[in-house]
Amino acid sequence: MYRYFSEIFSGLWSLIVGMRITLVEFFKPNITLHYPHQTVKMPARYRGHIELIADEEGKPRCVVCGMCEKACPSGCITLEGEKPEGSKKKVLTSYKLDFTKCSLCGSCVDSCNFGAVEYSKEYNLASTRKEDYHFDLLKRLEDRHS
Amino acid sequence: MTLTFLNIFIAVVIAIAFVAANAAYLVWCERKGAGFIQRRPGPTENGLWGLLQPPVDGIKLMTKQLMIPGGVDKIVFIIAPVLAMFPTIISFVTIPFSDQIVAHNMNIGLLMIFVFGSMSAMALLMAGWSSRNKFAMISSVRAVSQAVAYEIPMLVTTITVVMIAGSMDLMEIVHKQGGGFWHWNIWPLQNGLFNVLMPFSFLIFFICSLAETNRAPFDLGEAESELVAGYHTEYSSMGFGLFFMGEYANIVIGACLTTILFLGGWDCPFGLFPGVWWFLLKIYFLIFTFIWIRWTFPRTTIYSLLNLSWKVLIPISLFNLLLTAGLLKVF
Amino acid sequence: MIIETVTSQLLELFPEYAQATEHVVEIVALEEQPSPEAKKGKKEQLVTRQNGLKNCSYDACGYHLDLQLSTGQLLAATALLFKNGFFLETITGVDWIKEKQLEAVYDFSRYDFDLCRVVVRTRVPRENPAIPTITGIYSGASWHERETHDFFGIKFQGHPHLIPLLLPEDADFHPLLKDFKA
Amino acid sequence: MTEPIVLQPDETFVLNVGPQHPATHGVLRVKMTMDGEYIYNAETVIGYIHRMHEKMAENRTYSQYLPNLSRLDYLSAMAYSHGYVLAVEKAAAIEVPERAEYIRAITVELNRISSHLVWFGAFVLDLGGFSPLMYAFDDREQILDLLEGITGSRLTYCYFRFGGIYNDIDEDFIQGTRQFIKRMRKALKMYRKLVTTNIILIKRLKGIAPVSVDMCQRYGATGPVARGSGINYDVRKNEPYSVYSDFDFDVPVFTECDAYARYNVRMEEMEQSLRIIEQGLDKLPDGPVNPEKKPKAIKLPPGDYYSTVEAGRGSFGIRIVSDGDKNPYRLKLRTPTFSNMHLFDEACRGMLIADALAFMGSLDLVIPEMDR
Repeated sequence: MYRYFSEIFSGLWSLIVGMRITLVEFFKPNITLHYPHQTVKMPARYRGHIELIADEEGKPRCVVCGMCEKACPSGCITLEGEKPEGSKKKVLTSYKLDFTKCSLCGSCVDSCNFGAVEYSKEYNLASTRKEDYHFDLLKRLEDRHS
Repeated sequence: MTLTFLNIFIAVVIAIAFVAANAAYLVWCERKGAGFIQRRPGPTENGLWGLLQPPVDGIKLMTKQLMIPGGVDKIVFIIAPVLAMFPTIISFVTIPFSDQIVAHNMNIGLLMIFVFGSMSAMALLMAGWSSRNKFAMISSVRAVSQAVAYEIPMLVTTITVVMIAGSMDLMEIVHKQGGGFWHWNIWPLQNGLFNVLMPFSFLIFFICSLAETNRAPFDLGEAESELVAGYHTEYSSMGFGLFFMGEYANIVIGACLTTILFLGGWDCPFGLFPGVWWFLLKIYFLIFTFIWIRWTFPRTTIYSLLNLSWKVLIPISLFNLLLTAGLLKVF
Repeated sequence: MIIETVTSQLLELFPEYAQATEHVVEIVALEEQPSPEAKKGKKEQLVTRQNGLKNCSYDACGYHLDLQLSTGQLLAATALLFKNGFFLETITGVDWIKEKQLEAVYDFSRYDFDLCRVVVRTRVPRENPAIPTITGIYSGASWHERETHDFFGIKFQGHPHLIPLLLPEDADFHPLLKDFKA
Repeated sequence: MTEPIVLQPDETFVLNVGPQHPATHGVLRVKMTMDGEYIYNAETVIGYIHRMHEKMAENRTYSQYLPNLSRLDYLSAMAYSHGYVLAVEKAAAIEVPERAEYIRAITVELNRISSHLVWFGAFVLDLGGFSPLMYAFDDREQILDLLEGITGSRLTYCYFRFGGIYNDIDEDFIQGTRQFIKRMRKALKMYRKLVTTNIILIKRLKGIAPVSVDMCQRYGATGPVARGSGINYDVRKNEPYSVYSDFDFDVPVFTECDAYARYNVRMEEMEQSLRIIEQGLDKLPDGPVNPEKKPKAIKLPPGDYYSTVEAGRGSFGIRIVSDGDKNPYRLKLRTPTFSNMHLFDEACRGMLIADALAFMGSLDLVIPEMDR
């Protein structure tokens, strides 16, 4: 008999305690961010898709060693370069990133010994077309510097 | 005679409007309440504070295709949502909002509400049965056993109140509680009876109305994580909309009844500003409590629900009935 | 120590060595790990290991006992491990295509602090890979065996429900075989 | 409490829970043969998001396989990467700087808390309580922000490298973590009041879904499922790896064997993880986080290696069979949920469907990890 009533009362008390907590929460300010109207600032180390880094002249720092291409687990990087007449260094002619396959692991940046690629801070990437994610990074670099 | 019919007709139209507006805006309240409890703003995009959300939702529901899945029992399938909505609207006819505002007062008003209230369980059963969906089926069986289990303590507590008032007329019950805060049925002091169990009676009635309206924590019928959407899994468009409105209309009825039976109806606590607003204030406070409870507790299971009903609520309410009868005899 | 008990009990499975245990138990020490054979090339690897019990260095390879046995001895060994309170970590397979063999690997471990990890392996020919099921002893082997059947096509004889688990229901290919081409 | 009932095998119907069902948290299907609301028999069908991670391993180099590990269990990705890098480091005998190991332990424990928070919210949501999910996600958001600050991603971290980590932690992270510990302690108190002691939850979970020690042994259940059955088994204690032997923490063990015990184990575990993080921050040594000579192309000596770590859901084992090539010859991932979920079929017999789904929630399933 005693257990019966004590269970009822302790049960009721636990319910009241719970309700008090949610009532307190009710009057606390909101913690959510109104996404399209407000946005978060990406942290400095945010890993977006990669982007080529330019040197002082606006040319890509890339020396076409192909380490990133080899390191990429998903094979989303294809790059080409050619040796112009009379030059010792190769020059980058195309750097394509297939972002549909990229898993943002960062192996390419890790593997680059010349500091030629970095992460972009872009995250508002949405499209209904697959082709929008075949990035031509060289072109993007030129666009930024023109 | 014709005047009475006209009266009732107008009352029903007003009741439908009241129910529809309430149902629509209670959804908004629910979402806002849930939002604030969870520290987010709830609907905000449509209109000021998202106030246009309910009409927008209504239009969306109405423009959707009414799907009738193959293999269902068509007649029952179509009748069920209507049956979920219709009795609740009828019940509003006899609910007194204040001394003057009542569509048609009856001396058996309470009985009528209970009769129509039981019909909603039938609607759920019909919906679940006709849907040809195992989840819906389980859900409707649950809903019925729950409704039966909770009807009993609810009726027993109601009888207690009826005995105190000596009438089944809702007006009369409110009048008996007139005279201020301490005269309401919820307090042990009312009518010179020192019945200490009355607050518990109120609690029992409140719990039962939660269970009757299939609200959390007793929303076993539409236990989302178990039975997907329960009895209205197969319903789309306004079929679903009617169930939804019926649920909220039931909540309003439950709150109205609790107010009338225990919180003194439109009676103002300390003689301040008497009027219909006291009634509305009380029912909306109760509705807020419904929402508050829903967003606080997890769901019970069918056996703990039945255990609660048969082992706790029914014995206590029966004991209170006996005690009240004894006290009435003594005083 | 559980390692000694289990070792002595497991050795009873090999009656021919019962007297001379030192034939079977080799100690693979940590510094020996990158063994000279490994550097010589893969030819050396083809020498198939004899059935028997190997004491391994936990620090180097992550388990204490490495038992290779014939399919006939599997049930006895498993029952023995079950009796000693081991639980089944996982079952997997390895395709030794050069040796034309499939290997089923069973990992056992213990819940208590008397640490002992036992690896049981058994090899079957690639053409007709059949191994008795251990679901009678470890019920939890059921899914692991189904998975191994999916990936390697090893038939677990006596398994109550040997249908594809992770692959589609109608899968008739075994993707982890080395000669599998998608 | 359910009383034992006699089920009628000839009056049953089949209820198909999943692959799309709110309680399965992903694509898991359970074919339940029901007698009324009681389960007569259940058969779990998995493999809907099977991606053949093990075959991928055979076609990639060791370091190319790193990102895959965080796609197994997206909720505690750190622990799985940790298991993999430890396995490779052990086999290739790569020395790891102490600071890196401490940072690994701290991030793994942070990730464990975030994983348990998701479980907590989702579990209470399974039981019908919605708000705790939101509170839990609020706390989890702090962890994700912290981890995003150092790793650059929010969920599928690829933070660990062979021999070290991707990037050293900064002062912001240390301060933020200390603040988070304070906040989380408060939050855990709130959860205890709001949920743990709630009579409805207790009634719902106590005595439900017993998993006996014997059943654990037969199915190889590990992690909180085993610890809820009174088995004191935690890889961090039983086979201390990384720097876990430096930390002073308890392994919560409950002997009730029911869903409430499993619930309590995870709630306690969050507190213990906070203790570990606190100690880790206090003891954090200075120094480099990567070895002087970064290992580039990793080749393991031929052989067979096994390594285990305690992931969010139990012991995660990884077996690497190497033939000396730059790709693994065979790589087996032993995932805890695979074994834990397997006992569902046997344990749920005779249970009510509501209890069975509560049971499923208490197993803390992450389907991609089970299907791999």
